[in-house]
This record gives sequence, C-alpha cells and structure tokens, in this order.
Amino acid sequence: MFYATLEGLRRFKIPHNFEFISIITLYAQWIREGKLVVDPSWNTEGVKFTVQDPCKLVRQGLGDQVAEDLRFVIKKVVGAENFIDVWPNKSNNYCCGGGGGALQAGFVKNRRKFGKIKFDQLASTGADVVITPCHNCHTQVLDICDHYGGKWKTTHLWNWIEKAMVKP
Amino acid sequence: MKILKLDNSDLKTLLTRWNETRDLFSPVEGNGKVGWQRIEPLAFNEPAEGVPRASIKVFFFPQPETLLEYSTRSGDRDAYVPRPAMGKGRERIILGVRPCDARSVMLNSLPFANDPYFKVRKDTTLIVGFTCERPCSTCFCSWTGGSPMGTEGMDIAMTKIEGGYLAAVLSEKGKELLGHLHDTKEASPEERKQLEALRKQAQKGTGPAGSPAEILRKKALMDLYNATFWQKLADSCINCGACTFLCPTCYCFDIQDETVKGKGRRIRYWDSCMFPLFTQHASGHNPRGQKIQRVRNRFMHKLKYFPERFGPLSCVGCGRCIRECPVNIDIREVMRDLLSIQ
Amino acid sequence: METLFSQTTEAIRREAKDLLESGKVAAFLGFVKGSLPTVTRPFVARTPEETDKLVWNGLCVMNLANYLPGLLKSLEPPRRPGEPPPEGPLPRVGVIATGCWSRNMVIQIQENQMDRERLVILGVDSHGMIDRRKLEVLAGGREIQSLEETDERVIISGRDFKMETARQEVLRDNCLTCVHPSPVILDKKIGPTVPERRVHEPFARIEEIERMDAGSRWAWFQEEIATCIRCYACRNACPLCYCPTCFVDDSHPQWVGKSIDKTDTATFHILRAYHCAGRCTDCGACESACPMGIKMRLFTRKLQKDCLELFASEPGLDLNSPLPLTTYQPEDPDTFIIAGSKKQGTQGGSEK
Amino acid sequence: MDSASDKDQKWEPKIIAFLCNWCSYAGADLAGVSRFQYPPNIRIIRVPCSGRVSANMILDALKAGADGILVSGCHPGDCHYISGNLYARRRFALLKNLLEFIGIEPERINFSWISASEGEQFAELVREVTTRIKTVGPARHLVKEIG
Amino acid sequence: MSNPSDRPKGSVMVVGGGIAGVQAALDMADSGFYVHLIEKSSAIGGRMSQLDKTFPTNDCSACILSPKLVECGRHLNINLMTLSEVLALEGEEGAFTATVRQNPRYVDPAKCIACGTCAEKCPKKVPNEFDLGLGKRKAIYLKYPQAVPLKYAIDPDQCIWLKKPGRCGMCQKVCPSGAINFDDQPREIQIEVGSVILALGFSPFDPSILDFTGYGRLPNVVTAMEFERLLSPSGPCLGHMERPSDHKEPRRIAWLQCVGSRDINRACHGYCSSVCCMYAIKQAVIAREHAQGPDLATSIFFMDMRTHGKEFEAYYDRARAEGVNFHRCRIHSVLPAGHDDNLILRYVGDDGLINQEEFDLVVLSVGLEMDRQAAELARRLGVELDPNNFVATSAFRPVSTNRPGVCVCGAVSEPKDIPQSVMEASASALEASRVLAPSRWSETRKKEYPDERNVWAEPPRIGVFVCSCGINIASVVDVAAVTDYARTLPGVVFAQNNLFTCSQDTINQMAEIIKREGLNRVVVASCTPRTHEPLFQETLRDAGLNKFLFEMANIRDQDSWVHQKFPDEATQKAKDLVRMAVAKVRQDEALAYNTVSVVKRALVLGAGVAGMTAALSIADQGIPVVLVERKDRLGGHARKFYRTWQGDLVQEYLKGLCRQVEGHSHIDLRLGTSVERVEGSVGQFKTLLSDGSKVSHGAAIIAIGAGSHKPREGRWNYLYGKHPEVHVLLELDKRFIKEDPALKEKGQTVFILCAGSRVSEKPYCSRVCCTHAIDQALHLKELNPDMEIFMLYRDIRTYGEKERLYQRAREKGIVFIRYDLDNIPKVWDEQGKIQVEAKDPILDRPVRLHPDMLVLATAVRPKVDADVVSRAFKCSMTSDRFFLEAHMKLRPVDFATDGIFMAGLCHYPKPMDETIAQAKAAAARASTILAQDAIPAESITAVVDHGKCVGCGVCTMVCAYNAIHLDEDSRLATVDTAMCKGCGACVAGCRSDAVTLKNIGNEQIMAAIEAAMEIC
Repeated sequence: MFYATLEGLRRFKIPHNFEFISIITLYAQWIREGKLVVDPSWNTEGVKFTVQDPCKLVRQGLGDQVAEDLRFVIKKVVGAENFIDVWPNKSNNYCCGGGGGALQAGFVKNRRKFGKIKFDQLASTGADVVITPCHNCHTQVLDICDHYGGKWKTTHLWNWIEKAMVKP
Repeated sequence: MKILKLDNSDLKTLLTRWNETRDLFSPVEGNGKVGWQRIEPLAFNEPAEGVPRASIKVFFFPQPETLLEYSTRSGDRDAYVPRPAMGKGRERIILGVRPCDARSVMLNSLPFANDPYFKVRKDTTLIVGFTCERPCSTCFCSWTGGSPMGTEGMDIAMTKIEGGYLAAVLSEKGKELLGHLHDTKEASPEERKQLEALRKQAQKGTGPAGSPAEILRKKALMDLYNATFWQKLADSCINCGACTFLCPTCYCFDIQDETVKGKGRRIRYWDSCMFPLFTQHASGHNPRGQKIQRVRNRFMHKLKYFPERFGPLSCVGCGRCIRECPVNIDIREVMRDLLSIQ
Repeated sequence: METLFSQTTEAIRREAKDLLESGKVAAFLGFVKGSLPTVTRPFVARTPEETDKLVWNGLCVMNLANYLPGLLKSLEPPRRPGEPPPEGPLPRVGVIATGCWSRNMVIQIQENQMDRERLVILGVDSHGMIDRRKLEVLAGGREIQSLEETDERVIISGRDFKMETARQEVLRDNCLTCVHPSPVILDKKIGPTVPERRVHEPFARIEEIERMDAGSRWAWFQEEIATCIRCYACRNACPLCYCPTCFVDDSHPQWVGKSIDKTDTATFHILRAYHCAGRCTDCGACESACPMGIKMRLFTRKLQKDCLELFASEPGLDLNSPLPLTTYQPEDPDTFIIAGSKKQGTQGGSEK
Repeated sequence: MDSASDKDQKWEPKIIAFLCNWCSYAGADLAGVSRFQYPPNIRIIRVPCSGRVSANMILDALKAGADGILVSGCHPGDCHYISGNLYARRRFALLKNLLEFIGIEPERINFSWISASEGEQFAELVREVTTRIKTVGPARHLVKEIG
Repeated sequence: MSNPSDRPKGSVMVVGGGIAGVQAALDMADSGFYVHLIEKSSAIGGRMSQLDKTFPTNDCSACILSPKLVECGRHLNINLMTLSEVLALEGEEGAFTATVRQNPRYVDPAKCIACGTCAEKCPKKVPNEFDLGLGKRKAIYLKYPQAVPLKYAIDPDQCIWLKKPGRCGMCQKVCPSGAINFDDQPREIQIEVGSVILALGFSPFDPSILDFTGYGRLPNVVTAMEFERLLSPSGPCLGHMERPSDHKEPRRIAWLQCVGSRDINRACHGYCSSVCCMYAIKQAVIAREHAQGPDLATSIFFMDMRTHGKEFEAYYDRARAEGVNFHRCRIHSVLPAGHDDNLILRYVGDDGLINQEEFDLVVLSVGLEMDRQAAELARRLGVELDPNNFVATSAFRPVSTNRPGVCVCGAVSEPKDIPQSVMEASASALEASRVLAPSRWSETRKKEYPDERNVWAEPPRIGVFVCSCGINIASVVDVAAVTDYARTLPGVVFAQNNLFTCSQDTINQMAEIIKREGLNRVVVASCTPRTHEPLFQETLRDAGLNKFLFEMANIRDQDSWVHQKFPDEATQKAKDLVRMAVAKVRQDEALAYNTVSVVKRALVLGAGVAGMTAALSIADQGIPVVLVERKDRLGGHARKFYRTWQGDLVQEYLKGLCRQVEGHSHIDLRLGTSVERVEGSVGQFKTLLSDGSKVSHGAAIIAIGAGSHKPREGRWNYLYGKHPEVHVLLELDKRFIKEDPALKEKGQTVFILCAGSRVSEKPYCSRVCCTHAIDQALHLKELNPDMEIFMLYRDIRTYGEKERLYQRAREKGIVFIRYDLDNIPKVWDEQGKIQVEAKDPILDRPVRLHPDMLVLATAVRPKVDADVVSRAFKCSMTSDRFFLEAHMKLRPVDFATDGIFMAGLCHYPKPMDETIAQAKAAAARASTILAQDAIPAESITAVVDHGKCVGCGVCTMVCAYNAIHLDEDSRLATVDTAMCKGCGACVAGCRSDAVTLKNIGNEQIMAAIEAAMEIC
C-alpha cells in the first residue's frame, strides 16, 4: 500500500500535502536524536547480520536514503562490526523474486529459480541473520533459505531493535 | 719497317714475358658481347673476333680521370687544399687492337697533344694491333682515311697468316717489346710479299674516289650547315649519348668535384654533345638548345670542323655508332649526303 | 608474300597520306626501313609523298610517344613568354600507337605534356616486337645481313648462314608478358584486333629474382649494370623521361656522380626506374635502345608489379584515373612500417 | 693495427634519420624529456614532413655512407600538412621494395610512424632499428668510395 | 580609465585555458584585441591535453593541440595568467574591471629552464592529478610534458618546505638557475577589459556515488578519463595499457555508457553528455590497436548509440566491422569475479536471454557535468545557470549569457565535443569583439626590429653557441671539446660555451657578439628547436640579422638526455650534430618575411541563417560584405522551420534577420546570383559572379546550406508523394507555420525516424531529425493532447540537453518502438488509409498501426551545387558531399585553403543554435584576416626553378593546399607563396628537382647528410 499510494501520487501527479516517510527513517531519526536509545552490547557472540533492500521501499520507493537509514539502524542495533553488506546493494540490490504476487500465484519452480540469485548473494555474505523490512521479501527469503539449504535466520528489523533497546 | 714472322708459341712467350712487368688487355668474348679484359697469357689464345663494344678510348680517357684530390675533413691540416692526382701506374699493353681503334688514338692525340693526363696514358700504353681479316658490313675505315690493314697508332701490327703472324715493328717501344725476337725472327721476302698483297687487297673496294676529308674541307661551311637533311636526322634522333660514348674519336668531357666522407676529388668524365646541358650557359642561354643543332654539330665536328683544323676526319669508320644507334642514324648516309651537296 | 605487317604497312601509308593531303595533320610519325636489317628508323613524314616510305614490322621497337611532345612543340609557331597563343587550333600530328605506346600518350596527356586534340592516333594492335639481341645470340655472333619476317616466322641470313625461327622465340621479353596489346586511345583502328592476352605468370622473372637472397640479388644487379656506359639511351628512349634537366645531369644538387662508378651507376638505374614508378607501361624501349644490352626493364617491371599489387594501379589505361604517386588511399598498405602501423582513422574525402 | 675482425667488432652503425617536425621529431624530444635511453647511432635531420623525404635523399644518405636509414612521420591522419605522410607512404612502399629487389638488406631501410606523444616508442624504435642494422653489418652496397 | 560611454576597451579577458579558451584567445588576439587568458592550474591545455587520441580521426591529441598552446604561449597579445582565479567582475560591457588572484608558483618562470632537476631530486611523491591519480608526480612538478608555459610549479599542499620551512629545500639547492622562490606570494590584480569570455570547461562525472559501478572499490573499474591516461603514451604506463590491479594488459574490456548521464534517478543528470558514445568507441578501437595480440575483446554496453557527428556513423560502422561488440543493454551491477580482480557483467542479449561475461577491465563512460568551482564563479559574475547547472544560453544567442559583454563557449554551457567547443570559442570571440570593434588594435603591441643587414655577398661568418644547459648537457657531453671542435669547422669564426644560452643575459650577449664579430650565420647547440628556435631567431632579428640564417643542433633532448651513460659517444654525436648544423647554415639564405595585403571585404555565399548571421557579424564590425544568394529571396532552409528545439519560433526571428541584412549599409546583397570563378588566395581573392561583376575580397564564407531528402522511390518511399498525409519533417513544419487546423483532428500519427538514413546508400546520421521529430510530436500533443503518437526509431539521438524533449515525450505518452534494419517498418495504403507495421523488439511481435498521418524523418542532403562551389573554390568534400574542414577537431570552420570558411548545413546537418554559432565562428575566423592590413605568410615556401620545370603537374596534385598550379601561359608550375605551408610534398614529388623548399632544399639536406657522414 505504501508503494502503490506513493507511485500513484507521483505518476498521476496528484496534488497532496503530506510526505511519505518509512518507519525505518524514523527509527534512524529517533536514534540520532537520542529518543530511541539502543546498545549493541547484547551481541556478545558477534552474530553477523546482513540485509535485504526491498524494491518497493528502496529502488522504486524512497531511494538510497532509506537504505542508508536501514543500515544505520542495523549497525547501531547489532554493532557496526557485525554488519556485512550485500553486493549489489541499496537501490541497486537484487529483487528477492517474491513480489508482484509471485508468492501467491503458483509457479513455485520459477519463483525459486529467480530467487536463487538472491540466495547466492545472501549466502555469500556468510551472515547469520538476514533482516528484511518487508513482509513479502521476508516470506521469499525464508523460503529460498529453506529450499536451497541456507543457514541463516530471516527476520524483520524490529525484533533486533527490541533486543537492543535501553531504557532511558 | 721491320717485319717479323712469329709463330703461335712466340706470341705465347712474348705475352708471358710482357705480363711480368705490364698489364695485358685484349678483346675477349663473353655472353655474346666482345669487351676489353685483362688477360692471363697462359689461358689466352687470340683476341676475339669482331669489334669490341667499347672503343679503345676507355684506356686513354678513363671514366673518370681524377684530376685533383682534396680533403674536406674538419681538422685536417690541408682541408680544401687540392693536390694533383696524376699517377703513372703500371704500363699496359693492349693486344689485338683493330686498325680503326688504333688510328683513333693517333687522331685523338692531335687535339690532346698537350694534355698531361692523356699524355701519361699514352706514354704508358703500348698498342699491339691486329689487322682486320674480315671487315663487317658496317665497317668503312677506308672511307675515313684508314684501312683494314692500317697500322697508324700501333707499336706493333700483327697480321695473321698461315701458321702464325707477321709483325710489323712500328716504334722504338715496339722494338723493345719484341726483345731478342726482333733480331732473330725477321720475315722472309715471301712473307713480306704476302703482307704487301694483303695490303693491296685491302685498298680495293674502298669508298668513293678521292678523300672525303679533302672534299669536305673544301666545301663552304654554310652550305653544309644549312642542308635540309639535318631535320630528318633530328626527327629520328633521341639525343642519347650511345654514339658518342661508343665512338673512339669522341673525346668531349666535363669536370666536376665529388666529395664523400670528407674526401674529395675533381674528375674529368665523358660528356656528349648530344646532351642539351653540354652547351648550357650559366646564363641559361643554350646555343645548341635544339636537337637539330646538336645532331648537326656532332657530324659537322667530325666531318668538317675537325678536318679543317687538323686535316683528317674525326672518324675511323669502326661502325659502332651505326650498329648501336637505337634509331638507326647512319653516319655513312650523312657523309654521302654531305658529299653530294654542291 | 602478304603478311599482317605488309597489310598494315599499306593501310598506314594510305591513312597517313590521306591525313597529310587533307591537311588534317602537319606531320605523321611512323617508321621507315633502316640501313641495317635488324633496325627500323623512326621517321616524320611531312609531305604526302614521304608516306610511301613508311613501314610497319616487328622491328618497330622505339616508342613513338617519346617523340610526340617535342614534335608537337616544334610545330607550334614560336612564341615569347607572355605572348598570347596564336588564334585557332595548333598544328596536329598523326601517329601510330600500339597498346603500350597509347598508354604512354595517356600519361603524357595526364602530365600536361601534350593535348589529346592535337593527335590523330592510328591504332595498331601489337603482335609483339623482335628483340635484336636475341637474333644476335641466335646468329652466334655472326653478322646478320638480311631479315625476313612472316606472321609467325623470322628468317635471318648472313655471309655464310641462313636460319629460321618462330617469331615467338625472338620476341622482346616485355612483349611476351604484355596483356594490353591494343591501344587505349585512338582515332582509327588499323589492322586486325589482337585478343586481350592472358599471360601465365606475367611477373615470373621478377618473382624468380625476389626469391633469391639479398646477396644474390645484389650480385645479379651488379652484373646486370656492370657494362653501363651512362650514355642514357634508356632514358632518352623513354617517353616518360622528358625532364629538361634529368637528376643525373644536375650538378646542383649532385645526386649522382657523373662518371662510371659502381654506386653512381647503380643510383642512376635505381632512380631512373623509380621515376618511372606507376608510370611505366613496359614498352621495352629502354632495353631496345641500350647499346650494351642491359636489361634495365626488370627494375621498372618490379615497380610495375608492386604498383599493381599494392595500389591496384595500372598506368595509362584511363585518362581520368590519377597516377599512383599523385594520390593515396587511407587504407594503403603499410605493413612495411615498423612502428605503429596498426592504425585506423577517418580521412574524410580525399578528392579535390 | 686492427685486424679485420677487431674492426668489425668496433664498428658502430651510423644511421641517418629523417624525422618530421611535428610528430616524430617531437616524439624524439619527448624521449629526451622522459630520459628514455637509446643507442647513440642516429643522426637526426629535421624535415617539415615525411612527405618532404624523397627517394633521392635516401639514396644520397646511403651513398654518403649511412649504414641505415630511418624515415619517420606522423601517423596516418595526424599529418600536420593533411596528407603528406600518405603520399610518402606510397613512395616509401615502392622504394623500399625496389631497394630490396636489387639486393639492399631490408634491415637498412626503415620507415615508421611516431607521434609527438610517443617518446618511449621512439626510443624503442631507435633501439630496434639500431639492432636491425647491426645484424646486417656495415653498409657495402650503394656506398660511394673515392680516393 | 575611460567611462563606459567612451570608446570601449580594446582588450578582453578569457577565463579558462582549455581548448575553447585557447581558441577564443587566439581568435581575439589575431583580430586585434589584447587578451588576458586566466587559467587556474599551472598550465593551459585543459581536458584535451589529457586525452590520448581523438575521434573520428584518431589523431593524437597532444600532437594536434600542442602547436595551438605554443602559439598561445608565445603570442605577443596574449597575457597568459596561470594559477589564477577571477574573484570579481565589475562594470559593464565595454568597460569591465576584473579582480584576479594570481597564486604563487614558487618558481620564477623567467628563470626556470624546465630542466627537471628539481623534480628529480624532490623527495615528496604525490598522486599526479593529470593522470587522475594513476601515476605519481613530485611536489614540484610540470603539469605535463608539453605544458605551456613549460615551467615547473610547487604544489603548496605537498611541499615539505612550504609546510615546514627549513625542512627540505632540495629543489632550491639543485636548481641550476636559482628559480625557486619559497617566498612567492599570492597577488590580486585588477584588469580592465571590454568583454569577458567564459570557457570554464566541465568536470567529468564522479561515479563514486554510483555504487553499482564498483568504482573506487573494485580496482579494475576505471573512468574513461582514467582510461585515456592508461592509453596515452605519456601516461602512467607509457601507453602499454595496463590495468590498475596487477599492471597486466587487459584482454577483455567493457565500456558502460551513460554513467552519470541520462539518469535522473541516481546521478541527477537528465541530459545526455553527447560525447561518451564516440569516445567509448574510440577507446575500444584504440585499445585494440594498443593490444599486443589480436584478440582483445571489447564490448560496449549502451542504451542508444549516439554517433550523430560528422564521420561518426562511419566510425561506428567500422568499429563494428572490426569486431568491437555492442550490446544494447544497461548493466545492473559490476560484480567481482572472485579471482584475479576480474569483473563479471550480466546482461540481456538481443535474444532476450541473460548472459554472463567476465572482463579484465571495466571502463565507465562518465558524463560531463558543470564544474563546481565554475558554477560558483558564474554565480559570482552574475551569470545565470540553466536547470542542469550549465551556463544558460538561448537558441538564437548561443554564446551569450544574460550579462551583456560576458560570452560563453565550450562545455560549460552544455556538454559538447571538441569541434563544437572550438566552433563556439570562435563564435564567442566574434560576439565579444562586436562591441569592441572601434577599439581594435588600440591595446595590442607590435614588435619593432632594426633594419636587417644584407649578408648575401658575404662569405659565411658563422658563430656557434654551445649550451651547457646547467648540467643537463654538460654532465654528459664535453661541451668544451664541442666548442673547440666547432671552431675548426669551415666558415666558423666564433664559438663559445654558455651555461644557459637561453637566459636573458646570454641572449643579450649573443646579440652583441653577432654585431661585434660581424656574424652572418648562427648555430646554437642546445635543446630542441621546437621550443627555442623562435627565441634565438628573435635574437638574430634584434641584432639585425635575418632570422632564417639560423640553425640549432639538438644536443640535449636528442643527445645528452638519451645517452646519459655514454659520454664519449654523446660528445661525438654532439660534434656531428654541430657539424651538420654548420654545414646546413652555410647554405641558408635570408628569407623574406612574407606578407599578403588584405582586401578588407568578405564574400559570403548563401543567405540562409548561417550566411546572414555571418554577413551581419562581419558587417557590424564595419567591414563590407558581399552576400551572394543563388535564389531570389533571403532565408534559405530556415523558411520552412517552425521552432527550435528550445521552443523559439523561427519565422519571427528570420524576419528580423532579413530586415537587418536588407537594411545594412555594409552589406551588398546579390540575390539570384552565383559564383562562376574564383582566383587568387587569402587576402586577395577575385571572384567572378554570374551577374558579370568581379568581387575582390580578403576572405570568403561558404554557407550554401542543404536540402532535405525526399524519398520518392525505393524501400524508404513509404507512400511519400503517393498519399497526401505522408510528409517529411519540414512539410509538417510548414503546416505548423500555417497553423493548419486539420492537424488537431488527427487521431493517430506515426513518425518513422532514420527513413533512408544510416544505410549504405546514405550512411551518415543527420543529427537533427530525432530532436526535430520528437519536438514535432510534442507540438502535436500540444495541439491535441489525445492524439496517439508512435515513433519508430533506431537509436534516439537527442544529445546534450535535447534529451529533456525525449523525456517529456515519454511523459506525454508518446510511444517509442525501436526497429532495426533487418525489420524495417512496412507501410501500405488500404483504401486510402495508411497502414504501418513494425516489429516491437520488446514484445517480439509485429505491431499494426493505422495512422492518420505519417511523418518521415529523412536525411539532410547536401546541395547539388555544392560540387560546383567546391570546384570553384578548390575546396574538398567528404564522401557524403559535405564540405571538408581543414581539421575535424581543431579547425571546424576553416577549409584547408586559407581564407575560406564554412558555416551551417553545408558543413554538416545541425540545429539552429549550432548553425548560428558556426556562422559567428566563421565570421570570427574571417575577421582574423579582415582585421589586418596584411597577413603574414609562410617564409619557408616552395619555389620553382622554371628552367627545370617541365609542367608535369605532379606537384599540383600532391599539394594539399592548392598552393601550386600550372601557369596558364608558360604551363610551368608556379607557387602561390601566400598559400604555401612549406611541407615539401611537392619537392619530394618532383622528378626533375624543379621545386625546392627555401632553406630546406635538397642541397641543404645533402650538406647535412654529407656532414653527418664526414667521419665514419
């Protein structure tokens, strides 16, 4: 809905008096402002994280800025040294292969074949956790991890914020 | 005149002896061409038949004659100071010279009497001529004042006969050359007669009555000069120097300096009145700028100007120019035409 | 006996006479019988009567194109520099042309040595001309006193011999490899047409020399020019050599020494040939003229081969194609260039 | 006194190089500026354009005793005078072949294109040409000797 | 100081020393104005000096640029200010005051001899920005080997001494001429000028922000600019083409196009950078030449191939034929291959399948963008910028800014290639001088010389000056021995060794010696004549000797520097070189300083926009113009135009232009007239016109225009001439002009682009049609927003800022369908209805269209009478029959024949703004001649000895300048000294030695050969 609304307004040049902000940007903003205090020290075992840039949010949506914010938040939450970026990334990241109704529409073989690119990319980071701030990506990444025998855990972002939050 | 009778072995002996102190040259055939070559007495039989392509003048007007030498090398003490370059070199004997060629040496020494370079060549060169047994159809020596049996210009004149040669001794040098043979091998009266007969034979069947040189000397120069046939000759002529360079009595030259690698020399080399530059003035004016003028000059020089100055024609009738002219200009026709002018 | 030559001779006499009588030409350039059996004499007929002497045979080896610029010039009324040219057309010349001669005429026209309008060209297909040096070899040094020629045979005789041979055996080398026997420019064709020839390995002799090693080639070259007397008959017989001052005659600068010196003679022959590069039609006049029998044609033949192979150029076939050294193509071969020869670029147009 | 073989060993070729002013001479300068080293055998003659170099000049250099010749101009298309090097290319192609035909060693007569920015290439070229000429030894043909 | 209403200033300030600035400066200075050329770096040359080769001629960039730079550096009326910045500009047109800050060089240029000892000894190595950091330089450095001025500079950010005085100072210790000055200070200077030209250039786009390229992270991803340096023989790998990671020669190279261009998402640059397609092709071609083996694989990944310039399409064709691979595909990411630092590219092939290919090197074809500092400067000067941040200009005033008196040229106003920049440079010079014309020659300087001694009859008295060049020569060559040796040479009466022959005191001394010793020939044995000959020749003139009685022996650049380990051989070589120079100078003669007087009148051929603009540009300066037009009316091709791509209406503008021309007192208009015959040469042309009159003029501009191709037959006919609703572009414009109401009614319109262009029969691209057609489509949309419009195209070539039209067109819903030559659109008539079928490459199936109107974008075709004009003026044409300029890159409006210039469509198809710029450029170039009373001509010219000439005409055929012809009367070759450039092609071509080159004659060369071989 986020993307559909955003793109609809843009494409048809519908006048509006509000702006679109992702929660991720807000997380980042709050962390910067000190409103949200996080501490990565929980990660004593050095669990490694990587990330998926959802197409609708980043490449087609809000662009690199939100991807930067995403990384900012992750690094703050899990420790910069524990974050391994994928390549290519941000606006240029690969599509997970699960969007556009692919997860719901059958053609499982095709979807997974497409997802192999994403799988290879994520697997090559060696990360223990893949953070996917999009439910669609989440499901697909989960599926390809399972299908192709990946070793990582697929999660959303908030799980880890919660873990790192410090009471002010 | 002393006549000797030499047999073939005598000639071999002579050649071997001569070769000890001198260089021997003779016409030799190779590749269908007859040319002058250094000979080795042991390997040598007799001079090649036929007229050598090049005339005997190659021995007297070498291509090139170095007149002076100098250095252009910086730092050389005598840089740019010329030194005369007249080396005497070894004496030479030219064997088998035909009467026409031998006579040309005599004719050329008329204008070159006082030329030191020519003189040195002449003083160091002995001519052992062979009289002509078989003149070619292009030979016309008798016309020009010579003869197939002629001996002018020779030191020794050999005539081939059955079983050997009759050798006429014509100069002191020739006498010296023969050494002891001079006194031991005198020809018999029969043999002398035989020679006499051959000479008479040669006189027959010569050209028109009277001496052409004589006749042409007497004709008015402008009559000859203005004759119409010159145009026809010029029409055919390509103005190359083949005739002049092959001609034994063409002796015109030019002089230039050559410098290579800091060494220089002033040379005299053959030039030809057929070439337009021959008479080109520094001003750019050329008195014989047209082909007709040059063609006419060549023949007038040989047949009119030279006789007027020196007596004989400057032509020995060897026929080289007739045979080798690429466009068949025939000096005999020119002579006939000139003689027929009234 | 009626031969192609005798028929052609008749036709030439008839046409030449017509041209002179009608006043279409002021002079007719042809050949007359020479005073020796193996030579003909180039001849300028200026009256109709003189045309009776004209002949056409296998001994017509001098390239008539060589005479044309000079002859035409001599026919012009004298004129001082700056003086306007005379009214009306200048006098014209009739001339016989075979394939190679006509190509030389093309080149002379291209090089501004004469105007096409002033020529009346009687075209004759060449049957090949006789090499008198080959006859001399055949006669074994004996003097040839008469020569007879039929369409296929040549008979020579002398004081004590008579020999017969096929014409083919005594043709000049250049005629044996000729592929353009027919004139390329002409006003009237005389005699029968000779079909375009296909010559097997036209450059066989050149290739043979090319296959030798450098040392042997040099030895061959030295041997070939050893007897040169620098008389320049080769140059003067050549219709391409019309410079008023040839480089060999120039003393300032002194490109070549003037006397007989190994290097100077070689330089003369190299540069003479080089100056004919891309212009020589292989007419063979140089060789025919040489009093020493030097085969200097091989040098120009080599250049001819290269011009054909490198620039696809055969000179004199067309009045409108430029001579190879007066033009270029961006893609001309440059394999001989040792640094940086791999290079592509746009040259735009090269025409002017 | 030197023996013949001593003399041959001591022999160093002399090479005449005709370089066009705008490219090859500039390339030679650049070799200097960049201190690229090459053998000291060449003697450079500056000409406006490789199209200025005639067959006569090359033969004159040989006559004067040069053991080798180098003619270098702008690359095709770079000619300061539009097309001089292209005419030259035709002239040189024929000349080189003719000289080889009459027995001059191919190594002696060299043509090249060197641009103003090819200092290193120029140095390399001189090295190569010098080596080539050394392999064929002192010039014997077409050299004029007098006195 | 004069007040603005007075006479304007006679000087101008040019900001930026790249090729555009240099050209503008030269044109201004040559036409009588004093120029201050402000360059921010230590040397002029700009971006072009960094390039290896240039397209489409593959010319060596340095080779063709250097002479211009040297000319600029030596120009008496150009004040070169390097390391300088403009701080402020006050005043107004005619009377500006500029404040310029000159930063310290720390090296005294008067003393620096560029020997390089300082840089050799300097301990501080820093990345060399000239090589884009790929190589190293020292803290004291020369910007590049051919730098002008050829003077070292100290980088204050890197110099050890300047950071911590007393710490190093090596350079000061070793400098042989004491040129180092650590106390140098910045200075602020006020300059008064009449106008200003901004030639601020561009910055290459920095791809670091485009992470997908891997640039900055993957060592073997380089920018095209960096690749130029890798190719350049003077670059960091000496032309060996090594890739950065391992210095190995790459065997597989890919180019990615549109990096930082046509990208509104990531790079924020919507425009097309115009030059990248061509430079990528060029680099691929050149790389293949560089490669040691034959098997270098080159692939170019592109969106549209934009080879829209003259001879570009042919270059593209040839590149394809030679095996450069082209993939129409944008690359997602450059991925590391995981071994050997190689790179992986995945791309979709023509068949729609995904390919994966490994490369050794990836080159990013980065675009051009406005330089940040330049933009700041523009704002400081009150110059408006356009939305893309380039300096704003307009279609009819393409080189003017919003601020009167401030002109602009080059890539600072829109991305453009070198010829276009050079053209604009000349145009801006014209624009800048228009107001200043009354003050021409008022501030320029002219040098006076004493009378020259006639030495003709004197025996040679040669003086030899042997230079030590500090230790540059003396450390290798025994200069004393060479000097002693020189004294022994014939004709030498004086020889002396100098520490620095080029130093001012030695120069003064040399002049004294020439007078005292009565020298009549001089040889200097030092460095290269290419840089120093003019200086010494000047000294000869100062001493009253003709400057041509001079030779140099290059014993430094070509001796001591290249034989450092062989002092004996180098000394011997120096002696040889001196001997050769002496031998040659002995033969040298005094030559005339040729000039040609100039008839101050221009002939302009063709009265279209180009011709009229050119004529007005010249006439406005007070110079009479004869304007010749074949037709009976003014206006030419432009009469059919509706509007420019910027949106300005053409007809209105044209009317104004015609009025100006008709009413101009300095324009002599000849309608219905053509040129019959042209005689003479630069400065002195005489042209016979068809009206029988003969015009004398000093220069000519050819602007005869072009026509549009009408496809009346063949496969590109497409019902043209058969169906009333099938038009070529300009026919639709006509309907726009007439405001045809029927247009609004069209339901569907189809455009077919490249209709009959870029095919073997008509191989060139007409440059304007894509833009024009798209603009027409947009106009149709303006007329009827509901109209369906389809454009069938091969490549969309909306280069530069024209790309925004393409963008807008897509926004408006215009549908673009690409076709290729294997499947060209089919058009037929079905009961009066046009039917179009094209194959859509994305759908991979045919698309059927039923337009009401079909518009064919056909080629711009050269005029048939171009041939006639070409013959009359003896000027060359390309194989496409457009006129051929003297040099595709640097002389885009000049013909090879001096004094004749071209403008407009007869040169090549181009839009209105470019035509106007070119017309002004042609006027500027003509003004450099017409502003003079007499122009200098080459002194070293060919000369014919008529005694030797036989009139064969070889010389006339090989002369590239028509400078030699056969005299009509004598039929002998005659040199037109004014046109001769002294190349000597005629000399080498002449068999009879009749032509020679003055002072480079055969005898002089032979003397040098002889001298070289004297000691063997």
